[in-house]
Amino acid sequence: MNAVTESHVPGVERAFPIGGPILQLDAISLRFGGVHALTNISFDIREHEVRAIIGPNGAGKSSMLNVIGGLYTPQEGTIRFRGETLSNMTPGKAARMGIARTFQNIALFKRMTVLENIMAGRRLFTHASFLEVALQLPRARREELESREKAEEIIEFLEIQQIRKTQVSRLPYGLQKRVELGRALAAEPQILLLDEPMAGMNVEEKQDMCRFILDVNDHYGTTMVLIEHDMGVVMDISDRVVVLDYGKKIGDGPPDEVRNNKDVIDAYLGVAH
Amino acid sequence: MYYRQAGTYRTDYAQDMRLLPLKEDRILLGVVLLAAFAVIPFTASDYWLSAILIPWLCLSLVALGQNILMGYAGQLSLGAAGFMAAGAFACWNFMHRVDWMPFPVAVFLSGLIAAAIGIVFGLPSLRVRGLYLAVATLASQFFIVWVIDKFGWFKDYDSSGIITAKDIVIFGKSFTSPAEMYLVVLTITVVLTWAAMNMARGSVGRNWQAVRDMDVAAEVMGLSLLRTKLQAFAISSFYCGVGGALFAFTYLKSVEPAAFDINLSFRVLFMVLIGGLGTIIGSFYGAGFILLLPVFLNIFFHALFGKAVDATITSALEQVIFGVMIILFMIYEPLGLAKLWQNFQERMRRWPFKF
Amino acid sequence: MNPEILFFFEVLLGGLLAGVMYSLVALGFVLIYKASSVFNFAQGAMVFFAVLSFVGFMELGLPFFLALLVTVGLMVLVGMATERFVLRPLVNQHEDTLLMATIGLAFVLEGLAQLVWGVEVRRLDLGIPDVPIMWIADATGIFVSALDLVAGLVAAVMVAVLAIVFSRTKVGLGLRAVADGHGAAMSIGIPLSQVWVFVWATAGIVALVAGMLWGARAGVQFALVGLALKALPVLIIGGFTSVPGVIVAGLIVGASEKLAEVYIGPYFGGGIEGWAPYMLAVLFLMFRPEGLFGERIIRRV
Amino acid sequence: MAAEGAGGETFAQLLIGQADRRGDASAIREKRRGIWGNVTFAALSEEAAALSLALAGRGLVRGDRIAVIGENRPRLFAAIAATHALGGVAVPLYPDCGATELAGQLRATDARAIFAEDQEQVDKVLEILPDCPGVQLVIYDDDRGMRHYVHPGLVDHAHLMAEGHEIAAAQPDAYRAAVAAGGGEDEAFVFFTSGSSGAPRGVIFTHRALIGRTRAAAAAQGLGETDTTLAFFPPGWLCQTMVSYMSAMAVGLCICCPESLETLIDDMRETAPSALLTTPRMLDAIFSRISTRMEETGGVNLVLYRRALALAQRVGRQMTEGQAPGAVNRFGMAAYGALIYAPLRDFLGMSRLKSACSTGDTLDPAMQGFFQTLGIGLGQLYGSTETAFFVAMQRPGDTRPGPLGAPLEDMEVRIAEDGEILVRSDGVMKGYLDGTTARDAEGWLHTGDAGRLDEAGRLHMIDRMDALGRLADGTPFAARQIESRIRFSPFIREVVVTGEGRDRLCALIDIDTLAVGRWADDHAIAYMGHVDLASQEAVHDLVAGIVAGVNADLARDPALAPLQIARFALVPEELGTENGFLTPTGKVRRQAVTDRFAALIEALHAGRDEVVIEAATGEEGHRGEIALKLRAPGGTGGPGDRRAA
Amino acid sequence: MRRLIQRAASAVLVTAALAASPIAPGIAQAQEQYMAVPSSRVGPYSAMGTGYYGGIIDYMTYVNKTGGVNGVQLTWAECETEYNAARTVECYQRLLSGPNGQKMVVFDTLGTPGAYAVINRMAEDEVVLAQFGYGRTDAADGRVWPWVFNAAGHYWSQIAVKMNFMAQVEGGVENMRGKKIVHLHIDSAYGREPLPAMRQIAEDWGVTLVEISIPPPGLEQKSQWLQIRRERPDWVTFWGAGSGMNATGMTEAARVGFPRDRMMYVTFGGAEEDMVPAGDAAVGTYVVANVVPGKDFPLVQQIEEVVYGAGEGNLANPERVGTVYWNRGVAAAVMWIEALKNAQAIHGKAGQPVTGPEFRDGYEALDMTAEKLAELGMSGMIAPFKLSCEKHDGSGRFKIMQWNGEAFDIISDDFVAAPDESFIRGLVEASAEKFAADNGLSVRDCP
Repeated sequence: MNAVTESHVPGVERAFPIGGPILQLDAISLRFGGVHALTNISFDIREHEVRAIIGPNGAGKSSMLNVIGGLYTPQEGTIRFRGETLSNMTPGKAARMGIARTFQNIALFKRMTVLENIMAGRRLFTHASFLEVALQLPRARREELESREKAEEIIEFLEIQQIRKTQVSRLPYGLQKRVELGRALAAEPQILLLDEPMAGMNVEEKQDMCRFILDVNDHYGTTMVLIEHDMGVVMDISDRVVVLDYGKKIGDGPPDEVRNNKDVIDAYLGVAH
Repeated sequence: MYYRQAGTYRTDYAQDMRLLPLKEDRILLGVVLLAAFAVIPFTASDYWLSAILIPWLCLSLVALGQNILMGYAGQLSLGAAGFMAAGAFACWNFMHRVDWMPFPVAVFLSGLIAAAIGIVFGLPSLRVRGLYLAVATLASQFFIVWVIDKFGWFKDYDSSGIITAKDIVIFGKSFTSPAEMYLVVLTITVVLTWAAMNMARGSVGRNWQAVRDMDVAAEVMGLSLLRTKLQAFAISSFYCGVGGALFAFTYLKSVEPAAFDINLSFRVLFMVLIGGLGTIIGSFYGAGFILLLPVFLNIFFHALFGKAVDATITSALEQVIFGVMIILFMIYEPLGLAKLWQNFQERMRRWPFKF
Repeated sequence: MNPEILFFFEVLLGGLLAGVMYSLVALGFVLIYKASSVFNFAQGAMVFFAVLSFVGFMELGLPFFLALLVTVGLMVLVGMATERFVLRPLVNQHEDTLLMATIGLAFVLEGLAQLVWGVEVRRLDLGIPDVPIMWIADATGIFVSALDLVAGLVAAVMVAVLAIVFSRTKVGLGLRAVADGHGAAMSIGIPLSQVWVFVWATAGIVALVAGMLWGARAGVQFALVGLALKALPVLIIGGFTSVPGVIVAGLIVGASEKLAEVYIGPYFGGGIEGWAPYMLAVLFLMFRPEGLFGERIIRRV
Repeated sequence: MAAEGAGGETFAQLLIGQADRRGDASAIREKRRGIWGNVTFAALSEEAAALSLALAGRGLVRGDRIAVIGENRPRLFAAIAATHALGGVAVPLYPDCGATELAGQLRATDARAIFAEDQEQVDKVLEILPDCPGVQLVIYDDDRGMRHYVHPGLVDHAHLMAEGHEIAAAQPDAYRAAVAAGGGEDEAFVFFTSGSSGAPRGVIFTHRALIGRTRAAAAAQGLGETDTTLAFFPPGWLCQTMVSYMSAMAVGLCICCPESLETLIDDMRETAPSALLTTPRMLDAIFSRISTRMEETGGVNLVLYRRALALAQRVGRQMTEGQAPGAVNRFGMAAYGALIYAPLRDFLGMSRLKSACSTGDTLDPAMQGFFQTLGIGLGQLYGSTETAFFVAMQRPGDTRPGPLGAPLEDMEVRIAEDGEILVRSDGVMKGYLDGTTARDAEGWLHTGDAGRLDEAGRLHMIDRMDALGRLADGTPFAARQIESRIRFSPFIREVVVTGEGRDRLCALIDIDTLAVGRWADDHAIAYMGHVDLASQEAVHDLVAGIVAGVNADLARDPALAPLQIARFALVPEELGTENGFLTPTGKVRRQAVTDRFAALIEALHAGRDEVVIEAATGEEGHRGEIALKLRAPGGTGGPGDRRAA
Repeated sequence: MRRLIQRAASAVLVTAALAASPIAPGIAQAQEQYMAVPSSRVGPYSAMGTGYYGGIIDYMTYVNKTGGVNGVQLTWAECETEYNAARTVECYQRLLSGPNGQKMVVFDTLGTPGAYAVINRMAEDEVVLAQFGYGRTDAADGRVWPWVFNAAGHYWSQIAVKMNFMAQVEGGVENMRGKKIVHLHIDSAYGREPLPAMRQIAEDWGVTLVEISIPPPGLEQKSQWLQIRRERPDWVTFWGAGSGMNATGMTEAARVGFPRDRMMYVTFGGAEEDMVPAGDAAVGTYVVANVVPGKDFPLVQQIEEVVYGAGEGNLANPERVGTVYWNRGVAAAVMWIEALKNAQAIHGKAGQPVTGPEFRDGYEALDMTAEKLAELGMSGMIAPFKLSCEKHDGSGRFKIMQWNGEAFDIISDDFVAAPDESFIRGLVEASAEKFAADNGLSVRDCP
C-alpha cells in the first residue's frame, strides 16, 4: 500500500548495500619455521558484506585472520586496505584502521565487569592522558561519559543488560562470546573479524549469535569476516565464502556456489562430516 | 542494614560513575575524613600519631603504588623499597640543596624522580612477566640502594652516611609536632588516593587491567603495551617515591639506604597481597595488617605473659602466629582484606540476606 | 704461569664453586615449582629450619647419622604438613595466593625453629676441612678448599639422584605428569597429594643438604634464610623448571659475580656483587625470557 | 486529590491539561541503558501530537481502533496517547499472545493500525497481516534488526514522528483542535478479558467511565501527583493500564518502566514506587524468594527473621483483639523494625509504598499477613475487566486478611439471590465487542462471581460462579480458596483442586522447580529437570506435608472443615503461559488443565496409586509415557510446611 | 587452662586499652623507676640482642633483688624491634611512657640505624640515648648532642686502638710505614664509619689502606678474599654485621690461607657467637673488647648467684653468662644505674624516681674511677672514665683478645688506648661542629 517508507529504497534489501573491495589480500604466504600455514592465498573482502572463511581444522583459518589482524606478518604477499598497500602490519595499526576482532578462545578481560570490558573496547576513542583522568579534568570526564553511552548502546543491542555489572569470568560461555562481540563493537570497527564465534555453543546460542551477527551487519553496516568450522551455520548468514584446506584456497564465492564446488565437497564436507 | 537503597535511582551516567555511587558510602567516607582531619589530630596520642598512623599512611601510599603496578597492571614487581629510597633521597636533596623549596613540592618532585627511575626499570616488563619480572625488578631494588649508598653526592658527603631528615617547612610554617606531620601526610595521602581511584576506575585503569588480563586482546584493541606498562611503572614508582619520602621525613626522620632494604620490598608485596590485589582500599588494609599486626601481637604477648616467659619465645611465637594468620587468610579469603570488606558491604546492602 | 692469568682462573674457579652452592639452594625452588607452579618463598626458611634442627638433634646427643636420619624424617613431616594444611586447602587457587601462603609458611618455619632451638648461633662441623688443599695449591698455585669440592660433589650426586628418581620411579613419572598439567597426573593414577608430599619432602631434604654445607661455613643461624635471595638470579637464568638449568645457571652466576666484583667492582668502590647477578639475569631475560632451560613461551591466540 | 487532574473529558484532554499545568513533571520514567530516562508530560503531549497528526496524515480518522502490542514503554504510552488525541480507540494487546490469537483480536476489533514494539512483534504481525485486511499501518518502535524489512505499510516510529512534526509545523493548531473535538462518551479503549474461563472477549470502555474509575481508585488509595508506580504487567491487562497510563493522565502519577523483566527486582528497589499493583501469584514469587534466600542465609539472620515474624504476628493478634502491646513487645517491634522489617522493605523496594493492591485472584490470608508483618499494607482489590476492576477494595490502613473491603464510592454492589455479585455504576464497560452488555434490565452488571456482603458492608468473594463446585454429597466448595492456601508454600507454584460431583477433593500440584530444586540440593537429592524432580519420592513427601498442613488449617475453620484434600498428584509438565495453561497475567486456565490431565484426575478420584500418561519426558521435548505416583497427604505438618508460625 | 584463658582475656583487654589510649593514666608509684628495653630477639641479629638485653635485664633484676637504687625498684617494659629502624621508632614511641605512667629516661637501640631514627625525637622528648659502643660517632661531643651518650668507646677510637695494637705487634709505629691494611667491611654506613679516622692515621703513618666492601648478608665473600689474597696485606680489619658474615670472614680467610692472627674484628663481630660457627678457622683471630668478657668479675659472679640462683635469669641458656654480649649488656646497665644514682644525688631525690633531664645530669656526672669500678665488682671489666658536659664518650680504650678455639684469651694486660687520644677527640669535635653548622644547631656552652 501507500506506506512504503522512504528510509528503505524499494527493491534493495539491505540498509548498507555491499560495496567495493575494502580489503584485498594478494598472494599471501605464511610460514612458521618450515611449516607452511598459508600458501599463496588471494581473496578480497567487500564493504558491508559478511565474508566467511571456512575449512577443516588446521586449514589455516585462524592464521589467515591473524594476518588480517596484524598479529602475524606473512612472508609473502600484500594486503591492501581501501586500495592502499599496507606493509608491516601490527595489531595497533590494524585497530586504528578500523579492524576489530574476537578470539577463538575467549580473550576477555576476566576480572573486569561486562561494562568495563566493553568500555575498554573504546580505547581508540579515549585520548585523555592519565593526568587528566587522575584529576578528573573535563576531557576525561566527557570521554568517560561518551564511552559509557556507547557501551550502554551495545549492551542494549546485545541484550545483556542484566549482567552489565557482572564480572565476565562468572558468565557462561555463550554470554562471554556475546560480551566479546560487544567489546569489538565498541571500537566502532569497519571490519569485524570473528574467530569461530559459534564454537562450543548449543543450537539456541548459535541461533542467537547468528542473529546478532546479522543485526550488527544490518544495523551498523560493519563488514564481517568470520571463521567457522561448522559449515551449515555459515552458509545461511554469509554473502561470500572462502574455503581453505591445508593452507590453500580451494573455493571462493557465494554459499550456494561453494556448496556445489567439487573440491570443497571432497576436501571439506566429506572429511568433516 | 546500614544501606538504604530503595528509591535511589540514577538518571544519568555521571551519577552512576561517581567515585562512591552510594549515598551511605559517601556519608561513611565523610565521617571518616572528618574524623581523620578534625578529630584524630587533637585526640590521638603522640604514640598513635607518630608510631601507628603516620607510618601506616606512608606505607599505604607505597602499597597503593605497588598495587597499581601489580594488582591493576599485573606486573609483578619487587622493587618498591628501591623506589622509596629514590624518593626519600631525592626529597632530601631537594630540601637540602634548594632552600626555599616547600616540602610538598619537594615530595612531588621526588615522586617524579622515582617515576623516571621506574620507567627505566620497567623496561624488562616488555619482554618478561610474572616471577621472572619480579626477580628482574629486584635488580632495581639492589641497584638503587647500592648507588645511593655508594656515591656520597646523594648524601652531600655526610660522614656518617645516615642523614637526618630536615624539618618539614611549608612556606615558612614548620610542621614538626606529630599532629602537624600527620596532617601533612594525611593530606598528601588523601589527594593521591583520590587520584589513584580516578585512574583505577577510569580509562587508565581499564587499560592497565586489560594488559593484565589479556595482553593480546588489549593490543588488538589498539592499546600500546609498551606505553601502558611503562605508564603503570611510572605511576607506581611515583607513589612509592612519595611514600618513601614521607616515610623517611615523617616517620624515620633519618634517611639511610639500609632502611629501604629488600625486606621492606617484600613487606610491601605482602601488604598488597593481604590487602587485596587490584583494590585501592586494600592497600590501606594490607599496610595496616602487615605493619600493625606484629605490633599488636608484640603488645598482646607481653601483656599475656609479662615477664613470666622468655621474651625470645614470645617473639618467636609472634612470628609463628603471624605466619599462621597469613596462611589462614589465604585459605579463607585469598582475595584479601578488601574482599572481606566488600563482602561485609554487600551483606549490609543485602541484609538480612547473605547472598 | 702469569700470576694475573692464574688469578683469573682462581677467581673463575672460586666463582664456579660458589655457584654450586647457590645451585643447591635454587634446586629446592625448582623441585617445588615444577610440581605445583608454586614459587616457594619458604625455601630459605626451610634451609634454616632443616639445618638448625639437625644441629639441634646433634646437641641433644644424637650421633651424626642418626641426627641426619631424624632430620630427614622431620623434613618429610614438614612436607606432609605443608601439603595437608597449606597446599590442599589452596588447590586451584591463583599463583599469587600460593606464593603468599608460602610466605606465611616461611614465618611459621622461622618462628618454630627459633622457638624450639633458640636463637643461638651454632657451629656445624662436618669433619671436612675448609682450608686449601695443599697439594693442589702447591702444584698450581690455586687454592681450592676441600669443602668446596665436597659441595660440588654433593651437588653433582644430588642432581644425578634426582634425575634418576624423576626418570625411573613411579613418583618421578607422576611428578613429570604434574608438571605437564594436573589432569594428566590424575589420569596416570597418582594422587596429586602424594606427588606434592614427595616433592616438598625432597625439597626439604635438598634444603637440609644446602643448609649443612652453608652452615659448616657460616654457622647455623638465621642469616641462612637470606640465601633464598642468592638463588633467585640463578632461577631466572636457569628457568624455573629445569634441574640441569639451575646447575648451569648457578655456575654462570657464581663465576660472573666473582669476576665482576674483582675486576669491575673496585672502580665503583666494590659491593656490586649484590646486584650484579640480578642485572645479569635481567640482561639474560631480554634475550631469552624463558631462561636457559625453561620451556619456551609461545604466544597463542 | 483526584480533582486536581480535572479539566478534561477524554484522556487526550487530560494530557494537555497535565502538560499545560505541570509540563515539567515526569509522566514516565523508563530504565534504559542502565539509567532512568525521563519523559515529562509536556514531552509526552508533544509526542502524542506529532504521532496523532502523522496517523491522521496517513488516513486514520476519529473512531478508528488502533492496536498496541508490547511491554510498558514510553513509546507505547505515547502511541495510546496519540490514538486518543486522534479520537481513536486504543486496543492494548498482550505481547506474548500467539499469532492466531492476535489475528482474531485484530479482526474482532477491526483495528486499522498497530503499534508493534520490536522485530518479534512485527514478525508476528506481518505473518498474519494477510488475514487482517483492515490493518493498514504497522508502526514499529525498535528498529533493531529491521533495517532490511521492506513491506508496504511498515513504518518506523521515528519516521512517523518526523512526518508528524512536519504536519505540526504546518498546522500548529491541528492537535489541540482534534483533542478538543473529543467527548466523554467516546470510546477510549478495548481490552480483552484474560480468558481464565472461556475465550478472551473484547470489552469496550468510554473515556468517562475509565477516567471516573481511575480517579475513584486513586482517591480510595490516597494517591496523587507526587506518587509513582512501577508498571510491569502487560498493558493488555486493563488493571495495569489503569494504574499506569490512565492514572498518569487522570491523576498525574509518574509511571516507571523496568528495564526488563529479568531486572524487575532491582528496578523495583531502585524506584521504590509509592503505588503498586500486584497479583497473588507475584506476591507468592516474592515470598518464596524471601523465604528461600532467608533459608540459604541461615545462621543468626534466620533466627532473627523467624523471631521477628513471630513477634509481629503476636503483636498483630493482640492489636486485633484490641489490646495494646506491652513495652517489651513495642521495643521488640522497634528493634526488629530496624533489623528485619525495614531492611526487608528496603530490599523489596517497598519502603515508600503508600498503597499496594493485589487483584486477579484470591489472596491467601497468611500471605497478606506476611506482608503486613513487614509493615507493607497490602489491600485486596476486587473486580474484573468488565467492571474496570476497582469495584471493592481494602483501603490502606484497613487491610485485615479476609474481606475484600468496601465498594468504591461510585459503585453500587448487590448480591443476587443465587449469590452472584451484581454491580451498577457509570464506570463499568460499555459492552462487549459483540454488542452484548451483560447487564439486566435495571442496569445491574452480572459479574459471574459468587460473594457476600458482611455487616460492615465489606464484600467477600467466594469464587467464580461457574467454578463453585459441589461434592457428590452436595457440600459446596470454592476451589480457589483452597488452592490459594496450598499455593502459599514456596515450593508450590500452581495447584488445581477438583471435586465437582465427586466424593472428595483432589489436587493437581505443580511444584516450583527452582525452590524444590534448591531444597533437593540441600538434601543431597540428585535430579535432572522438572519431570525427574516431580517424580522423586522425597518431593512427594514434601508436598504431602504441605497439603496435610493445609488440611489441618481447613479443619480449624468451621465453615471449611468438611473440605479436605484427599489425594494429590504432581503434574509432569510445568504449567506456563507458553503451553497455554496460564493466562498472560499468570492465572491458571482451569479448563485447559482439567482437559489435559483428565486421565490423571480420573485416576486420582478413583483412588489409584499410579497412572500412566503421555507427557514430555525430558527437557528436549521428547514425549513418552510417564508413570505418575498419586499420593494421599501425610500427617499434619511436615518438613515443607513453612507457614510463618 | 582456666588461668591461661583469664590471662589471655586480660591481655586482650590490655592490648585493647593500649590500642585505645596508650597514655595510661596510671599513678607513678613513688618507689619505681621505669626503664625501656627495646630488644631484638629474632632475626639475623638475635644472638646479639638476646645476649645484650639479657645482660641489661639481668643486672636490673640484680639491682632490684639487692635493694634497688636507694630503695627505688626498677620496672621495665620490653618491645621487639627485630633490629629494624622502622620498628625501633614504633617501639620508642610505645615505650615512651611506661605502664606506670612514668616517662622513659633512657633508650638503647643497640643499632646505629635505630639510633639515627630516634635521635632527634629523643632530644625533643628529653630522653637520654645511651649508645654503648655504637651509633653516631660525633655524638660524643656533648655540646652538639646534649642527649646522646656513648659510655663505651666509639668506632674512631676503636680503629685507632686497633692500629695502635698492630704497631705494637709490628714493633712500633715506625715499622708500620709501607705496611698494607685491608679494611674489609659490610657495605653500609656502619661499615664505613671508622674510615675518616682510619684514613687519617694511615696517611700519617704511611700505611697503605685498601677498602673492600661486602654486600649484605655476606655469607659469600669469595671475591673479597681473593682480592685480599692478591693484595697480600699485612693486616685485615673486619667490620661485619651478624654472625653469619663474621664467621664467614674467618672461614674464607682460612680458605685463602690468610693468617687469622693478622685479622682484627670489630666489637660487633667479636663475640663467641661469631667465633664458634667458624670452628677452627676462627683460632687466632683478634678482637677488641670495650667490655671484657668472662666470669672472673665479682659482679658477674654475684648476678649469677643472686639472679640465676633464684631462677630469674633472662638468658634462656645460663651458660651464656659471662659472654661478650651479656657482659656488655651488664656494663651498659651499670651505667644507667650509676647515672640514676647520680641523678638522685644531684637533684636530692634519693629514693625517688627521676625525670629525663635529671637522668641526663646524672649521666654527665658519671665518674667511673678505678675505685668505683672495684666497688661495683667490675675492676678490669671496663676502663675507668669520666663524662662531662662536653665529653659524652667513655674511655675509648679497649682490651685486645684472641680466640683460642674455646674462649677469648685476653692478651693485653691493660686497656689499650689510641695512639693520640686528643687527635681522635679533635676529629669528633670537628665533625660535630660541621654537623651543627650544616643543620643550624646551637652549640651548647659547657662550663
